Amino acid sequence: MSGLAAALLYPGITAIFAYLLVAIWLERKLAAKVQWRYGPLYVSRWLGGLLQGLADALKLIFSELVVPSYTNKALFTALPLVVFLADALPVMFIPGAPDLVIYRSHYGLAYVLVILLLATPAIVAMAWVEADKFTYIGALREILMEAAYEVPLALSLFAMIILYGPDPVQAVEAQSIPGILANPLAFFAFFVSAAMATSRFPFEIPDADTEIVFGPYTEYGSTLLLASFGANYVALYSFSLLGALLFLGGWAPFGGLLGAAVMLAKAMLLTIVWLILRAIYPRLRIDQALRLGWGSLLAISAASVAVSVVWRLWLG
Amino acid sequence: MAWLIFLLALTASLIALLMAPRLLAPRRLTRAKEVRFEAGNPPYGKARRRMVMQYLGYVYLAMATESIVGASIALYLIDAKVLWAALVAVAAAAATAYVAARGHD
Amino acid sequence: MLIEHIRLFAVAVKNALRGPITIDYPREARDYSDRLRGYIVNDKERCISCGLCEAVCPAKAIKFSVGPDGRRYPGIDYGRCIFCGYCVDACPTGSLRHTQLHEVVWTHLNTFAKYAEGDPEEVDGRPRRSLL
Amino acid sequence: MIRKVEGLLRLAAKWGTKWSLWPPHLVTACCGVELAHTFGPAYDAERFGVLPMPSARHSNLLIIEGTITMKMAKFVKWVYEQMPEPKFVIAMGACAIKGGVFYGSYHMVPASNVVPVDAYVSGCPPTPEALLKAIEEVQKRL
Repeated sequence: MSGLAAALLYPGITAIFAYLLVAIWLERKLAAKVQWRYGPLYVSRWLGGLLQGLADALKLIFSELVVPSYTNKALFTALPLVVFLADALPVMFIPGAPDLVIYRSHYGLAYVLVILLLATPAIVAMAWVEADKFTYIGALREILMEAAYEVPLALSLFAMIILYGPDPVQAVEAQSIPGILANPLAFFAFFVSAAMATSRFPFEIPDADTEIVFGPYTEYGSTLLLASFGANYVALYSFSLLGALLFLGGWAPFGGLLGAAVMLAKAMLLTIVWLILRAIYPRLRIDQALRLGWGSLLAISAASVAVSVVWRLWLG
Repeated sequence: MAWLIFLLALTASLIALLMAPRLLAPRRLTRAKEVRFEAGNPPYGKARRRMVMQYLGYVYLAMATESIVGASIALYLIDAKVLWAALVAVAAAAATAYVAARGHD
Repeated sequence: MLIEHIRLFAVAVKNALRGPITIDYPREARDYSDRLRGYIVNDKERCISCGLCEAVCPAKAIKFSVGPDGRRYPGIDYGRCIFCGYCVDACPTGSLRHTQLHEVVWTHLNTFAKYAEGDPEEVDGRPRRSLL
Repeated sequence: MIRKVEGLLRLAAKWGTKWSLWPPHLVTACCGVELAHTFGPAYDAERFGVLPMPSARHSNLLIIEGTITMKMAKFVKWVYEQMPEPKFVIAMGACAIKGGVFYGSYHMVPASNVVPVDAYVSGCPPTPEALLKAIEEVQKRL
C-alpha cells in the first residue's frame, strides 16, 4: 500500500510532474526577482503566476508536433522519452519517507549513481538523431560536460557510501549529524557536479541559448520539448532528493507523513539554491568547466573520500 | 510490485503526453517544417562535421578514471574488507588524472 | 576566492529583496513628459486647410480630404506616421496637436485616420510612475 | 458529452496559448531595441507569460521588428513557416505596417504581404507599452 502511494504520489509520478511545473515557475520567478522584475504574473495574479507552468504545458500539448522527414521518426520521438525515464529512474530508489520507497534495495545509492550517469548518453543519442548543426555541437558539449563531472560525482557519492553504507533508507538513520556537517567537501563536490549534470547556470554549456540555439533540444517543439528539456528538471528533482537524503538528514527529526513533508521541504531548499544560480553566474566556457572539473573539483572530491575514511576510523 | 507500477505509469503518462498533440493540435505540414532548423536559413551542407579534437583527452581521461573509480566502488560494495585497496586505487587514479589534466592545456 | 562567490550570492539576495522596478503596464503607466509625441489630433475649428503639414511630412503620411462641411482637412495614415511631430511644428494655427496616447494598435491594415479629429481618451486614471 | 469534453479542451487550449506566447529571436531592424526594452526589467513582458525562445520550433508568436527588405522577407517567411501551428504575428513599427519613411522604396516589403498579421503597432519605434498592448490584443483574440 505504501509502495503504491510512493509510486503514484510521492516521490513518484505526481510529485515529478508537479515538481516540473513548480520548478520552472520558480526558476523564472527567482531570476526575475533578482533582476528587479515581476516574472510570470498575470496568468494567475492571486497566486503570483504559479499557473504559468500549467499554461506552458497546455500550450505545448495543443501545439503542432513537428517530426522532420529527414530523421529517423521513431527514434526522434522515442529518445526524449528515454531521456525523461533515465532522469526519473533514480527516484525509484530514493525513499521519500521511512517506508515511502518505490523499490527497496540494499544497494540503492549505487544504482542511483549508475542511472544518473546514464542520462547523458541518452541526451547525446537524442542530439545525434536530430542531426542538426546546433544539436551536434550541443551533443559534443554534453559529452565533455559528462567527462568533467562524472568522476567528482562518483567520488562524492563514494564518500557518503563509506560513511553511511549503500542503503538509502539506512543512510538517514545512520546520520547522527547531517551529512553536510560531517563531510562538507563531499557536499560541495556533489553540489557542483549536480549543477553540471543538470546544466544549471555556470555550466549551462550544452544548451547555451545565446550561442547554439538550444543545444540538444533545438529541433523539439510541442510536448517533445516538454519531455526532453523537462528531463533536466526531473534530473534536478532526483538530485535534490538525493542531496536532501544524504546531506541534509532526509526526514530526520520526524517520521511518517510529517517526515515526507520535511524531506520535500529540504529538497525544495536545495532546488532553490540550484535555481538561483541562474541569476548569479555567467556561463563558463567548456574548457573552463573541464579545467574546473579535473582540477579543484577532483581534488575536493578525492579529499572528501579521505574525510569519510577519517570519520570511519574515528568512529570505529 | 511498486516499481513496476511506477515504470508503467511513468511510461504511459509520457506516451500519452507525446500522443496528445497528434490528436488535439492542428496540423499543417509545410516544406519548411520538414527540414532541419538552422536559425532561419534554409539548411545547407552536412550537419555532422568533423569533431573538435581539442578536448578529446578529457574524455579518454574520464573513461580511464571512471572505470577505476567504478570498479573500486563495486568491489567495496561486494566486500567491505577491501576498503583500503579501493582507497589506494581511487587515490592513485585521482592523482594520475589530476596530474594528467594539468598537462593537457 | 570563496569570499567573491559569497559576495555574488549576497548581491543576488539583496537585489531579490529590493523589489521590482517594473512598470506594471495595464495598471500603471510610465510618467512620460507632457511633450510626448503621441497620437495626433486636429482641431477642426482652428484648421485653415493650408496644407503645410502635408508638405512637411517626411513619411508622406498626411493626406487631405474634403470634410462634410466642404473644407479640406488633413488625415493621418498611422501605418506610415513616425510620430516625428513636424506637422505639429509646422501648423501655423496650432490646430494639430499631440496627445498623450502613444499605444496605437490596430488589428487591420486600415490605419488611415480621416480628418484626424476627435479626442482619444488619454491614458488617465492609472497611477503614473517614473522608472527610477 | 463528447461535445462538452471538446469544448473544455478547446477552452484549455485557448487558455494555455493565451498565457504562453513565445516569440523567437527575429530582429529585422531598429525596433528590436524597443523589443529588448519590453522584455527588460522596466516593462517585463514575462508578466504576460511572453518568453523569448531561441528556436522557431518552440515559439508561437512572431514579432516583426521594423523594416523588412526583400532579402529579409524570405527569412521572415521561412521562420514563420517553421513555427508550429497555432501561431500569431505582430507587426511592429511604421515600416512593418506600410513602410513608414521608406514607403514606396523598391526594396521595401510590408509585413502583411509576407505573413498574415494579427496586430499592427504604429510608431517609429513604438513605445514598449504599445507593444504590450499589441500582445494584449493578441491575447484578446484567443
